[in-house]
Amino acid sequence: MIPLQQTPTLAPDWLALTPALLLGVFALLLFVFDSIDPDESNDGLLAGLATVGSVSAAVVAGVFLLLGIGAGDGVSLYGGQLVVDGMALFFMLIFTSVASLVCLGSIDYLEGHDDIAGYYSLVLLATTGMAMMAASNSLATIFVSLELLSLPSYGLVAYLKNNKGSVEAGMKYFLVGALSSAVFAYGISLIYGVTGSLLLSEVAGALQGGEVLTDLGGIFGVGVLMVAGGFAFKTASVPFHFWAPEAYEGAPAPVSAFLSSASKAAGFVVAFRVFIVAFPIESVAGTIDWVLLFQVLAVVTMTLGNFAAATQENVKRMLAYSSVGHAGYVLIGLAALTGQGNGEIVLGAGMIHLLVYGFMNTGAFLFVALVEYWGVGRTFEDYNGLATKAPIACVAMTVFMFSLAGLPIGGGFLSKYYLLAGAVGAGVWWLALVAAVNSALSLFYYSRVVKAMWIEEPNGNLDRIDVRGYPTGLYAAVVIAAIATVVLLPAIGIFSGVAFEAASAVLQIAP
Amino acid sequence: MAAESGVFTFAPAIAVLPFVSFLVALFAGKYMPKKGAVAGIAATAGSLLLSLVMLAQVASGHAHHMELYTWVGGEGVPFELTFGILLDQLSTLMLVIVSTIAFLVHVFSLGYMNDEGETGLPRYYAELGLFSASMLAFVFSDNVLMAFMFFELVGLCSYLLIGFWFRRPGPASAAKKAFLVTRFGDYFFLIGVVGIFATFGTGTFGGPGVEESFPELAEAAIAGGASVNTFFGLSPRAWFGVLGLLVLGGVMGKSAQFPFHTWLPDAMEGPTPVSALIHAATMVAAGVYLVARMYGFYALLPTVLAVIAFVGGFTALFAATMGVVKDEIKQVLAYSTISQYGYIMLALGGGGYVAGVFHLTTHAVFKALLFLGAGSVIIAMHHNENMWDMGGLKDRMPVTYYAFLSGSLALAGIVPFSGFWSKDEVLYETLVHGLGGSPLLLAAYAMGLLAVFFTGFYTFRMVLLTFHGEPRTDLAEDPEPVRWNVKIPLAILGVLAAVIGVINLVPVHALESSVPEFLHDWLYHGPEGLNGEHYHELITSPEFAGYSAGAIPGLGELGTLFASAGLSLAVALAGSAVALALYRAPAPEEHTAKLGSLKTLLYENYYQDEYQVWLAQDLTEETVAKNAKRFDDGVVDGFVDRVSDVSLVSGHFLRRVQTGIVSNYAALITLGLVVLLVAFGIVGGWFGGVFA
Amino acid sequence: MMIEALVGLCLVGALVVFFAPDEYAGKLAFGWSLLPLALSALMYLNFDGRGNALLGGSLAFEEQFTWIALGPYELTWFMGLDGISMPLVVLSTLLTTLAILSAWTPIDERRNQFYGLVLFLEGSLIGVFGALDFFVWFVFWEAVLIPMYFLVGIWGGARRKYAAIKFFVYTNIASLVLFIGFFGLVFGLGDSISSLALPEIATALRAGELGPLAGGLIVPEQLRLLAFVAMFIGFGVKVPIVPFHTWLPDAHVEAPTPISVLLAGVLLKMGTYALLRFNFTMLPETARSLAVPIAAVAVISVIYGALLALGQSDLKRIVAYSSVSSMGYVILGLVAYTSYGIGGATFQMVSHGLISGLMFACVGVIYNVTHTREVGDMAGLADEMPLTVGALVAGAFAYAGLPLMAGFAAEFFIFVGAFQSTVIAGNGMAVMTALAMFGIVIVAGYLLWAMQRSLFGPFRFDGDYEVTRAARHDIAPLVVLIVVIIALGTFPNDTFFRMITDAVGPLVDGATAEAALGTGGGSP
Amino acid sequence: MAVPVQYYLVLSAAVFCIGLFGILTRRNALMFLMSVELMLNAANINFVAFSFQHGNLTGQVFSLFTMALAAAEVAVGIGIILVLYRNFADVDVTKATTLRW
Amino acid sequence: MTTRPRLRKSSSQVIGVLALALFGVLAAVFLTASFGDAAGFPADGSITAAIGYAMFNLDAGAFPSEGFLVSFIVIAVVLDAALDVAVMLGLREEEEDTMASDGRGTRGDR
Repeated sequence: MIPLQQTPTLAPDWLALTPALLLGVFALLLFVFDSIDPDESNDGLLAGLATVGSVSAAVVAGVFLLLGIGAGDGVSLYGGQLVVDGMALFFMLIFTSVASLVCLGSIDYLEGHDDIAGYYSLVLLATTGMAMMAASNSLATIFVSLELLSLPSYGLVAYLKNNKGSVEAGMKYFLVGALSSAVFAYGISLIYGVTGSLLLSEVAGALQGGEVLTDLGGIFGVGVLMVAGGFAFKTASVPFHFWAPEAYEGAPAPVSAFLSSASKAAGFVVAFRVFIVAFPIESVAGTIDWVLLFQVLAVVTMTLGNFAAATQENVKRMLAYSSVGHAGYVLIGLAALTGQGNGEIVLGAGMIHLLVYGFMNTGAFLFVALVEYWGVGRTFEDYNGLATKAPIACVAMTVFMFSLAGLPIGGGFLSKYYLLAGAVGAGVWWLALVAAVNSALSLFYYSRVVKAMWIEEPNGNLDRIDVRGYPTGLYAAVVIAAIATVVLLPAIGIFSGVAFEAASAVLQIAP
Repeated sequence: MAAESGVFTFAPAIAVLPFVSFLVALFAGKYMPKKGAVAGIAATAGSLLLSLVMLAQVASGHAHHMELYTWVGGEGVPFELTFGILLDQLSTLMLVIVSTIAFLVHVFSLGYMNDEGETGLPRYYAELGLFSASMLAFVFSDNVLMAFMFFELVGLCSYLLIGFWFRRPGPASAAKKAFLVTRFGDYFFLIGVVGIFATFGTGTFGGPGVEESFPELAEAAIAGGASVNTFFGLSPRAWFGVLGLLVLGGVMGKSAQFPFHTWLPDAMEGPTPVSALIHAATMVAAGVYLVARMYGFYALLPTVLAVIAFVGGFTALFAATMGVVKDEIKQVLAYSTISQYGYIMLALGGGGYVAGVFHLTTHAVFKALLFLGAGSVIIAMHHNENMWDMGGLKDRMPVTYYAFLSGSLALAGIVPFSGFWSKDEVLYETLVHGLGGSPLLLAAYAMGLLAVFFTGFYTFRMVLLTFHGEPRTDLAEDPEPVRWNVKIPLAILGVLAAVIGVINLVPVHALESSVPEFLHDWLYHGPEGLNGEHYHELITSPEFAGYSAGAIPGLGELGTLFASAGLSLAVALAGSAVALALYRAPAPEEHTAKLGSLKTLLYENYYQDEYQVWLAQDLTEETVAKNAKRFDDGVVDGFVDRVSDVSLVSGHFLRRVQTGIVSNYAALITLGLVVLLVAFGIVGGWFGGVFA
Repeated sequence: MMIEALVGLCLVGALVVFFAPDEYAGKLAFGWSLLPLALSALMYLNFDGRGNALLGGSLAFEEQFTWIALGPYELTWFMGLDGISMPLVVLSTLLTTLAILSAWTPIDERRNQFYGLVLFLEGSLIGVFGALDFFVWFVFWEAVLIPMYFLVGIWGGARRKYAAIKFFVYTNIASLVLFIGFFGLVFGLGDSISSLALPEIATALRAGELGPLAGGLIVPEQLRLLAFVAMFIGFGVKVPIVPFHTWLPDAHVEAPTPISVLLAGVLLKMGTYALLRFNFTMLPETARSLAVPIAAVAVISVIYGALLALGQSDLKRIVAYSSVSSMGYVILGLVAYTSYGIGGATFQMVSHGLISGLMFACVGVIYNVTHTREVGDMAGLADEMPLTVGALVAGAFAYAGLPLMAGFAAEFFIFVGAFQSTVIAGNGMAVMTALAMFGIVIVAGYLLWAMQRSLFGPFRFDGDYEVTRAARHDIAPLVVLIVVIIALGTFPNDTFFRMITDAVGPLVDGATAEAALGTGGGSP
Repeated sequence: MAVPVQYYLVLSAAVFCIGLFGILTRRNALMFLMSVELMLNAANINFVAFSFQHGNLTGQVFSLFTMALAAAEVAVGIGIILVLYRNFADVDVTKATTLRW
Repeated sequence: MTTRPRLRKSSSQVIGVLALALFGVLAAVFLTASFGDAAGFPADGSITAAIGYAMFNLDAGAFPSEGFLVSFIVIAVVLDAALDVAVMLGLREEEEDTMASDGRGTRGDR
């Protein structure tokens, strides 16, 4: 139970959406810039604008979150189409933090490219889409916001339009995405067919009692599975994950960071909300036991992601697969909502993991961006002896890798073990065991990066670093991400409390 | 009390003094004139003096016990483990023996080591000092744990001193073997110690002022007067028997009893003074001393006593036969040592507590003498130990010869040298108790008696080959002279070997009771529970060992005594006579060939080393350990590596699913969706009961 | 704030040294490491804890304040020492200082990183022994892996990468397993605990508060068993017990010697320490019901480990496998549930830490000079390096359980405690003890065998290096260790054993027939 | 009165699967795009049919959004196909396989 | 590039069976479901007008519907974004990046 404290309110209500609005405004501002002066080449100004936009949104989201705005049932807006509650703000914080880092890191990465304004406006538009997803409380807004995230993402992946890899990645991402959104839309139509509504709370209301499901259980089940497919696409979960390794590898590294951290989190926030709020497991378990579904998906996803990651030669692709693996971990957040134990622990753990993941994974991809910037190569061997040239960045990368692997050098340690604890508490200890095996395997391949950087001898390909120098923006982004990752170990309490509260709030909304 | 404990407060110094000499020699030895020898001599002289003082104190009727300090204690543990000193008749006697020999060996070492220009002398004297300290501490230990600890420490010193010449492969190997074989025995001993503490909650031997000692508790338990923890549902008597046998493991290891005797001949690789001190007079005696120390416990257990006696008798004979064919002087002495400790075991097992201690005393003297004499010869022969290269040394080194002869006569058991008296008593005690109704003891006696023959033979073979006849090499023609520091110890010991028997002239006492049996009286007046009288009661009590003294039919007690003495003397003389007959010649021949295949068997020591080496090396190390290693590398670790291989291979397979062709992805997505739909459809009953 | 200061000193030192100039790093690290050493010595002298930390004892240097929450469970920063952890803290600080000193010679590149990581490792180790909240403890427990990975991976031998990753992944998966097991217990306790403070959990578990997990899917008995097994395996890997030991020889052989010193000296103790704190303190009933398999595992570890050591020809491997063997004694002592048994096991942790540290340090000094550890590659080193060889002989005999050295004391306590234990019906523990004790013969066998071949005999060396005497700063750690080992073996009670038995007392009360010893047992 | 809703559903399923069939078998990116449009329209059929079934307009309104989205998707899709053609000189989706495994 | 793709082109038509299978599953589900009678829309009232009201969350339509104001605004932005993407991708850059032949190198290889 959330203590009935005086929660601060905003007047008017829609101010609660400030983070999303800020992002949208800045995105459009950049859009306008782009339209007025397409040849504007003041990269710093554009990047600064985008960074300021996302940072300010992050600050607002963080302040709202800590002030407790929307604690409890949240601020419901526009007839229930949107809700700004703890979970929404928490995820907005994740999205905007990642976006800030990505914008900061892109300054150097995009050096010499055309259409910088377009890039930043797409990043901010996609972030806006995510923020809207976090606040969406209706399948309609979810679908539309999800597309607001997807379409700019396709463009971002293909941003290096003269680079075969980037274009191919964009093409694959787009095609799989289009297929997925068709499936998603079809699923929504079936849900609508069964319940007659798109609002999550009304869907749940229609399901209550279970009369509808006796007649229309099959249709509902197909709908739920298809909706789950849509989320699986966004979160890069099996079997809709196929785009992920390619897209993350081919895309510009900051975009990979953005997609694998923020976009994944966006997929999860809607999945959390839809399944918990709209399809309460008590009502639907007889028809479609989505907890079981997510257990299956979690096991397959984490196993596939981690095992495939273990045999990669390319660091970026390894990170891509590991990102699939992490999707599997977070799926535990849904898979362990068995009604046993403390649901808020496992759901909150999933949220916290996504938060920490936002920093550590973004940081890792930005480090890859740094290496791509230097042009020393992409395989593990190419990373050999990197620490001799760039010790600070390598310390940061080590922090990311070990934190991703769940060693206590960053917040990833706590969040991963929170997840495991939650799984055990829910009685799905076997799921925890599978996660444990995967986690140990992940330590193997993450430490390969560390080994290359610190233990191996340099290959002689590092001279290029001297040529290109040390880019300030990327360095700053990487170091900030590392500091955040490390600080989140002792200071996770700042966010874990609100995460657990938000989780229990969402869980208690369910009838 | 205050006055006497005033003297006794110096008791720890008996061990501490040599320990200090160890430290001095170790850290400052190389700066000292005699490389630490002076410190050692001073320390052991001090120990000897103090031991004598203690002996005198005890003689005045004041056995003493004191707790030194608590090793482990306090509220947290169920029983304390302490260090303490027990000064009674037995231990003070042994202290005097040990410190005497140690002192003399230190002096002798000046000649054997310093004068020979050996390097590493500080190490030598340090180790010698540590040994003396440990041995003395072992002797005055008041409980079995402390005894075990110093028992192990003397083992360490033995290892170090055998391996003193570590540059040569032989000593290094012999040292290892000595430690390992005794360690194997100590394994059982340690179980026994642990068992004693677990059973009784105390390991004290007893003594004045000691409330509880385990022999007393055991006695009470068998008598039904106390309850103790026995294990495995055994009766107290049976369980104590197990404990006794376990402790016996250590005894047999240290005292080189069959089948743990194999290390001792090898240990002759060490410097000869070391052989004299450690491997003849003192450390090897530690085993049998331990039996004597806890005789109150063994006397309760007839089975164990029989085992002790039989092992002793067998070892006495077995080792003596091997001594017959040896070519090297120290080898003969080594087998002789094994054989003689067999006698002591025989005595203790046969109920002859006093006899055992008596032979322990005399043997310490004459065997130390023989070793030192051999050392003198070895100096003279430039470290050639082969007796066939000697001959005729009698005239060139008379002091050594006469001293050696005195020791040899004692060893052979020729009246009136000390060995006669003690060996005779050993055999007599065994005989009477055997006649009292124990065929096993009689068998042991028979073996002991037979061994007397071989003892006489190999002793005089050794003397004759070494000192008599014509010199067989140039070296023997002109041996290196030895100095006072060799001669004085030999002289002292030579005299002692001849006369020390007076301390217990049993047959004489039987004839003329005014001739005292000093040792008998001495030991019978020990503190309560630790004296010979008490032991005798236990031995003869039907509730415990249940021995009874018998006599040769028709001869009576006195007749049996003299018959036994006469018999053993006759056998000894017979053995000596055969040796004289064979080797008296100026240029004696090797007669071993006449033994035929027996010769090989004896030369190879009954293949005892072979099977033990096979056990330790071929079986344990080469077979078991190597296979364990193979198993561990291949199976246990192999499993770990396979797991990692399988993970990587399956990872390789999984990544192949990602073909790079987007159509395939669409197909796989569709496939996944269809599979999920069908699976959950069936579970959820979506198909209108079609599959239900 | 003493423990915090201790950990903080190490971590700050790590940072300082990490950024210090390479050539001064060794001296700086040594100097700095004297601070925690002095502080821990001060703490040892002022130690005022009583009883067991988990079972209502009064803690020394206690500190507790809230940190974060995991759902309904509060996680607190909770530090404190009792008689079990205090000796281990002293062990950690002492061995770290000596390891740093012994690293001066062999470590000749990236010194600042090396010493920085060593100090980081020290801080983590102290944290492991000081922490009394599960998550805080677990943070330190896992944090230990990070410096170890680098220390083995960067400065190790030829197969260092393989060894480092094997160690890393193997022990990590063990941690995951134990974590799952432990949290099964936490959730089984449900509302009866409100934090993850270990004393609270231990008390609740011993009070029988354990309920079913997952709505009755797993009943308390099963849960207890499953959790016990999971934690036993998890900690057992660290110990290591057979058959989870194979990472150890690889890690030991490849690690630079100063790290082997710490690995064998302190890291393995984490496993046994945790076994004592978790399995044997929290689930005594389960431990007793599983006494037969546990004791069997202990005996197998002792004998099999010793046999494996006998089969090796690399000096470091020999010592590594003998660690497996020695740690088997600890398990045997723990399962005995007698004050001598558990106390001896704890004492063995300290004593084995010192002795194996000494052995590794000696092997390291030899390796510095000869660049080989193969027994067959050398002979008769005693003449060339008398002090080192002397120390090695001392270490070997300490290992082989020579009285008046720490190893004998510890092993004797274990033997006495295990022999009289009644956890297995029909004096089964006595048989197990007797079997395990055979290890003292094998250990003497392989150590003497190795010494005979490599140290004694005529001098022979099949290498290109000139065999010279070791530097003074190489010898100093050996001397210090020998002195400490003898001090501990001669005065076990006055050094550590009294505080240990005080702390293990609550664990064994009424647990055995000790009190019922017919004779009342010993002096009052 | 009218056609049972199942008929619409089966129709939409058929359209959906035809679209899917196109995706699975066509290699031309434009055909791929068209197939996706078919699938989205299958959803629209459902929305409209269910809207009638439930007697509320939610489905109808939403189908408008779906159409708008389809348009947006096509815009993006065409752009991507354009750059695909520029880089690979082909619009065969199975040709671009530089990234795999 | 030495390994052939798992699904060969010649078999791509066969893959279409999956679509058929999906249809089978969907049809099986749909045809076994039992809907009640359709509520339908009364003849009086403008559906088109109601749709318009629903788009702007105006509660004035003749038929019930949820509000879609948010979706409406968001879709507007989506269309903007699509435009942005299309323009960005469609524009031909003046200076051509020379790409590494394997297509994997990005800017780093320049």
